[in-house]
Amino acid sequence: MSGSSLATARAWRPTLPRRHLPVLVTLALLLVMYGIGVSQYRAFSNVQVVLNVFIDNGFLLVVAVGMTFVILTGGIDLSVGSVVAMTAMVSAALLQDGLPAALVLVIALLIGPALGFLMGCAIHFFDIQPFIVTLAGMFFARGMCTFISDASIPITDGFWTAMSQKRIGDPAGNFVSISVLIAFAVVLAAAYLLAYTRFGRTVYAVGGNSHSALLMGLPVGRTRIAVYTVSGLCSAIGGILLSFYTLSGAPLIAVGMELDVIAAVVIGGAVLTGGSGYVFGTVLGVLVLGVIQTLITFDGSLNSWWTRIVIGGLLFAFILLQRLIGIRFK
Amino acid sequence: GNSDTGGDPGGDETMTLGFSQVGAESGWRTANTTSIKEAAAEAGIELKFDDAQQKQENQIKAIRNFIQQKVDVIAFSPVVESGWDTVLKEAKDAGIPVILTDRAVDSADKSLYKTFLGSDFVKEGRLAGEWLVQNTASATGPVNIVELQGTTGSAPANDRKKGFAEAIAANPNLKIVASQSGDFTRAGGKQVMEQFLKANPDIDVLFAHNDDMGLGALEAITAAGRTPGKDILIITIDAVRDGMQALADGRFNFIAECSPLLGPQLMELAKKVHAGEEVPARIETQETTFTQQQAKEALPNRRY
Amino acid sequence: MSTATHRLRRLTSHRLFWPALVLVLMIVANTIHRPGFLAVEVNDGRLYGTPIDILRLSAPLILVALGMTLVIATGGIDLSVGSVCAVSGAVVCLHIGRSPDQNSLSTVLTALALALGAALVLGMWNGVLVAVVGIQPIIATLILMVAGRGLAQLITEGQIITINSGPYRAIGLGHLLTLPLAIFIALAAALVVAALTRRTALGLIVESVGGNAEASRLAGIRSRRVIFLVYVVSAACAALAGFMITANVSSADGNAAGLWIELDAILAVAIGGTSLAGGRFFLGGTVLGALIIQTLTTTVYAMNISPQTSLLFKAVVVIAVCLIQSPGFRARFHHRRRRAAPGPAAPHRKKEQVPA
Amino acid sequence: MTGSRPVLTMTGISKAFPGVRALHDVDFRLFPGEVHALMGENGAGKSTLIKVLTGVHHIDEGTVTLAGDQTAFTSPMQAAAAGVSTVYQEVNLCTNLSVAENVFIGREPRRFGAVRWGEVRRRARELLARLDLDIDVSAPLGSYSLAVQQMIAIARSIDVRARVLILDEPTSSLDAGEVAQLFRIMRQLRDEGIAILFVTHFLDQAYGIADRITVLRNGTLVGEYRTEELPQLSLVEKMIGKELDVLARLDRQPRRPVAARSSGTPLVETSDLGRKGAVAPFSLRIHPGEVVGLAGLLGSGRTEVARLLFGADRADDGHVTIDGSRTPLRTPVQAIGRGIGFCSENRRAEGIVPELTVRENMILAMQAARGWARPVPRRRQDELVERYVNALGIRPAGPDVPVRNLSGGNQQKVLLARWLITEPRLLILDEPTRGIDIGAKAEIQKLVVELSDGGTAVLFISAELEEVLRLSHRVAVMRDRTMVAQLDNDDTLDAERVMRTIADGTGRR
Ligand SMILES: Nc1ncnc2c1ncn2[C@@H]1O[C@H](COP(=O)(O)OP(=O)(O)OP(=O)(O)O)[C@@H](O)[C@H]1O
Ligand SMILES: Nc1ncnc2c1ncn2[C@@H]1O[C@H](COP(=O)(O)OP(=O)(O)OP(=O)(O)O)[C@@H](O)[C@H]1O
Ligand SMILES: [Mg+2]
Ligand SMILES: [Mg+2]
Repeated sequence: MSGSSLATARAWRPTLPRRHLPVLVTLALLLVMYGIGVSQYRAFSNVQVVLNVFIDNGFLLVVAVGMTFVILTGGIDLSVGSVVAMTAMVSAALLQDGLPAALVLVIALLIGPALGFLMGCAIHFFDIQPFIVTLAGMFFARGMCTFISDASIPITDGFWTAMSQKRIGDPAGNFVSISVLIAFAVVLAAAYLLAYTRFGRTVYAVGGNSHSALLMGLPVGRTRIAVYTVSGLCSAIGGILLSFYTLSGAPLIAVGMELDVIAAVVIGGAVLTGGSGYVFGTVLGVLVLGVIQTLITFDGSLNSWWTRIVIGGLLFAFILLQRLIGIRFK
Repeated sequence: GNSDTGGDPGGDETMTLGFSQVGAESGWRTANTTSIKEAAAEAGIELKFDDAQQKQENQIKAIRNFIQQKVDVIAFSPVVESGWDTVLKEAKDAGIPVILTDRAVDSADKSLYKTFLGSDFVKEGRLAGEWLVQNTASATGPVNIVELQGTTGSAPANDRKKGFAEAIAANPNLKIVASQSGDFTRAGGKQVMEQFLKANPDIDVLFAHNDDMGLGALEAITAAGRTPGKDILIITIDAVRDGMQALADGRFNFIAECSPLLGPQLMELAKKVHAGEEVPARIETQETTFTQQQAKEALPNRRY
Repeated sequence: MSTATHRLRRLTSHRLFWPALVLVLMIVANTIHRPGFLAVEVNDGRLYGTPIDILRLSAPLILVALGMTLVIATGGIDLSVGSVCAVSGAVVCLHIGRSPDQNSLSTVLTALALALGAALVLGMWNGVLVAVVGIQPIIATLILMVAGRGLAQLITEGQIITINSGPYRAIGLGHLLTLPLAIFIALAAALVVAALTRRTALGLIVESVGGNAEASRLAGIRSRRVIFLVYVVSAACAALAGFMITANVSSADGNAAGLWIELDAILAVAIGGTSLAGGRFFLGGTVLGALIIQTLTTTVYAMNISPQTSLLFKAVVVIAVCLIQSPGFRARFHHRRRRAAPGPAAPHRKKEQVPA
Repeated sequence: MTGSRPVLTMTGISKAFPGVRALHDVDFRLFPGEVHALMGENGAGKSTLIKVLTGVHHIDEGTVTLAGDQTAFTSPMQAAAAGVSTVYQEVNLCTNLSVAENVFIGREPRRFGAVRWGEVRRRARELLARLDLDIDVSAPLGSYSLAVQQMIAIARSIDVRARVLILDEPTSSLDAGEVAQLFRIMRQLRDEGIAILFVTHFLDQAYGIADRITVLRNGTLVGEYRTEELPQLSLVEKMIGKELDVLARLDRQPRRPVAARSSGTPLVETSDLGRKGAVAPFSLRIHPGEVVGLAGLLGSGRTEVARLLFGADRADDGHVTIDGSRTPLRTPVQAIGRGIGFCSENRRAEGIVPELTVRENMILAMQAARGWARPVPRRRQDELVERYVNALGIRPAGPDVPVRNLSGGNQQKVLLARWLITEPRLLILDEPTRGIDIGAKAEIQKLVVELSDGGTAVLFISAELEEVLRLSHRVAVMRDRTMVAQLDNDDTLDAERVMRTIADGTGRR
């Protein structure tokens, strides 16, 4: 007898666009921004400009994907920038010592997740706020960088150089780097993981309400530790990509990157309290930051402080529109 | 800005220079930027200026975008010395000559850039150290030195430390008793100096990696009841106006100059490079050192 | 004896006990390293010594962290405080630097008022973005974090503005009753904020909004107004801190003033026991947290820990502070101890069996 | 059934929270193929017993034996894996996930490790159909009312092939129809040999389905009884620990005359007040001292009416007149300013502030109305808090306990106290008796009568039609988000007529 009345109101209302609305709005705004660039600067319409955005932000993208996991559970990971730098430093230092590239890759890719795992454990078992734990992780990793070497270490290894300078492109001369392909692979894997596996769904559940998730019999602790490990892994991959990108390890590289990454994830529609957001949104978030940067370089008339003010202003305009249009359509 | 002005090679006569600056992290850097902008305007060169906010990533992005915009010459002050090969190769493939300013890169392939215009940080440190060795030659007992380093891991900090250490090795009496990073800022210099003074009762010399830290340390020294310039010799690097003033006032003892006024030299080079002329691979900025007396004379016509 | 153990237990279960213990431990370690660490001497009628330095240098951090505490209590976060420090410092120094008589009190007061006004505008901007437009606090304040520093540099034109103003210097370096004025300013601000929140219902309202915004709205609290307000307060606190930072070195550095102070402030708040998820806040804990952080920095300098390893040292201490404070960590130790001790015998008393 | 061995035995269970001894030396047995009701007052320890069993809390002392093996679960996940399926008190699901996902998360059908979404949705639809629930399973859970969410939580628990099914107050927001549906399924499961532990405050429900009853009081075991051997009255006595014929008194509560109340200027009058997608425009008058009941099925729009009257949602149609003059009611602040109070049905999301203490939660609305500059003096706080702690029997009585540590029923009482303290002229009570024990329920009902006698108007919403009829002067009937009738509660009105109205949308006798 109750079923009949329950069926009425919402049953046939299409729900899909509503859930994806923030992402769609972001996408639309991104296109508008790109359009503005094209209309203002002639060379902006080159395909390579778009490809460059990917080439230049590949590592950021990978790290942001890891951060998406963490933020989806309602946590935060401030250590990413330092872990990226540490991974690059470790790789450069080991390569300089003459270790084979394959071994260096393995070692470098283990350090990040190991640190992430430890941080996850501290957060879960000792119930310390993620912000503090990962801040300590950030100090630690940055400290390790200067500890390893206080000057930048160049990488001359053949494999690294090949990865760095290989151009995959069309006859017209447009190309992407291998890093971009790796970044795309990471994005796809993450999207699959989040949408189609138990682990991914548990990430959303923990972010929605971790207490409920616990009572629903979900492995909350394991998931929480896992997301920091994933974020550590993504940072490590990001670090490797960055070392491909710059062919060196520098102790002060990627300072403040965590804020860019968090900004990208949030602009992509994720909510910091957890439970809602998509990897695709994160990709858009990274692109937004990249396009803003490109617009500013293309302009080339801003001095240092105006650069900052304009970045802030563009960010503001973007977020405001995103928010207002989002509300409007809801 | 709105119109696309870069990127018509061989079109009209104006030449376009893409310049990627490190950031605006200090007064020195700002003076450097100003010098370049003014010189470009004067030389009739169209400048595409980009501020990388101390990030190498941003500089690489900027260079890529300069390539897309087909500027005539690219110049930049690298944030760090390594990691430029890939993007420089792209510039080379696009046929755009590159000039380094202020700081070298460590590429093995020297054909990736035309020339490097800038000062030598190691030399600055060495000059500072040499002056100290000369002026303490008469000292019999140990001379205790404290060092205020720049941002940990940054190139000027590393190099100035290195040059200074090399120079003072000449006199075994000279000993660095404490060395700590003051992050190139006045506040940092002051805070660190306060602790130096408490931990080491008999400091004879302060070597600061830039004027600002030295200026901060001045305050700490005064507050501790010592007289800067007399009780404690102060040696710094840069020679910005406030530092020169302190030197002229007798509160500093020696400054090794690190001149930011690269603009005119850079524009000249850019034109030559654009015209396809040969230029030397290394050009040093005209720099000097200042003692208190020289500072008094130079102060009235300092530009920054 | 049992009252003594009871009292001890009461003490150890106090919220501030563990952070305070860490602070004491750090001071002890320093004193062992350098016995003169705690020495305070009178110099020119002023107290002079490392403890005084720590207090003076922590004053700006305390100020920023006070505002941050309120923001965090509402479940927000304010990343822009560092930039606000820089902007307010720049405005003050610019005004004083341009005026003919830098030592005139009225000049300094006008400058302070101008800068405070500027900071309040920035605070309102944050407040509007968060409370009215509904942008997530971390992003809303990130905008100003980026743009604000640009603004500060715009004001100083990228230069370090050096001033020479006695009255202004006093904010950072002046003395009152032999102690640095900065300490009194921070203390006064702490007391004002404490009075404002604990003597009125503001504290309860803030905690309620942070604990459950929707429930608070339905209980008739104007949540938005409260949220707006805390960002303004935070900016005001940051402005005060900016005055101190610039007065301390008599110069405004748009780039370096207050750089990364937001992280330290958030850390201080968290060490003080306030949850970053919002809700309950503890001003006393925040002050203690700020002192811990400054002591940590000073320790690095005092022990002459090499710049290369000082961050590692910081990481270790921060983790130690948090572990020792975490109930989870202590419970684990408790458990271990309890399990080791012979547990009380299982109850043998049989209950009357009810028919099954 | 009697011959078999218990599937679950708990012996000598004790559990203490800081300052509270929630369980002390409690024994409990559960046999396969029985429905076993666990009863007791608010705070008696029912939920705690369930939580220590399923590993949410550590057991301080005592042993648990499940199917012959001694166990000590350390997390609900282990309990679930061992065949203990639980619906906890309060809906514990994730509102950000879809309905289907909430039902299946953690045990989704998969192929090669990938979740088969189509299958998840199909099976969720089937399962919900068993509960007579026909809703869009891909919509987020949060878009449904609490009652629907409760049904979904139940659906989740019964889908597992469990040995033991635990339901902690599953029926608190369900109406009679849903309860009947649930009971049908419970019986079915019982007949399949599943042991069911069922917590409820409704005596009829306990008697309607339970084979045996265990009674807790103040954290201790009173006893275990066969249902048919335990008269209702003595059950109540065992629960509250003294001889009190609450039930008898409740039943004797007379319906009061109507005419005297509904004359004069109404306190609140709505004219075509409505909100698109929520509730169709309605006109309702409430006079001072009048109790208006709102009847309707799940999701019929009762809560929406309440929220519009309180300004919690903004009306996009019509207007409200208070004391004869038109008044904007766009925010709760405005409503409170005009003397309206609203006790939400969703106490966890919209009611309590969990970190704050009992005292702070109680004075919150009053404080908000006074403004921040005028804190309620401590003495007055003590006075008020003490008064309502006693009046409503809130336990533990300490005013400085975080409200999060209170049992569900006691939290509800705190909320009620919050609004009573503001002395409203119109008090809107949305499911105020949900999860409240029988003694306290009688107290609340008495309170509503007293309020109304004292001139306070009450809008009373409850899933229990009996309760609505017992207290109201007038009953407004909701159906499909439309107010279809307003019936005077005279001698001719009974539950059946209200049901008929709900069914055909008219008030004809
Ligand atoms: N996490 C906790 N911390 C402290 N005390 C708690 C906690 N959980 C429950 N309690 C206390 O334990 C006692 C028993 O609570 P419990 O939730 O078991 O009651 P209940 O019988 O389920 O009541 P209700 O019918 O109201 O749900 C109460 O006094 C409650 O305040
Ligand atoms: N059939 C339905 N389909 C979708 N959403 C529904 C449905 N029924 C109710 N809801 C949602 O549940 C919320 C509460 O509904 P409403 O206020 O109508 O419930 P109610 O009549 O108070 O019943 P109860 O509180 O007993 O569930 C509404 O916000 C509505 O969106
Ligand atoms: Mg309960
Ligand atoms: Mg309802």
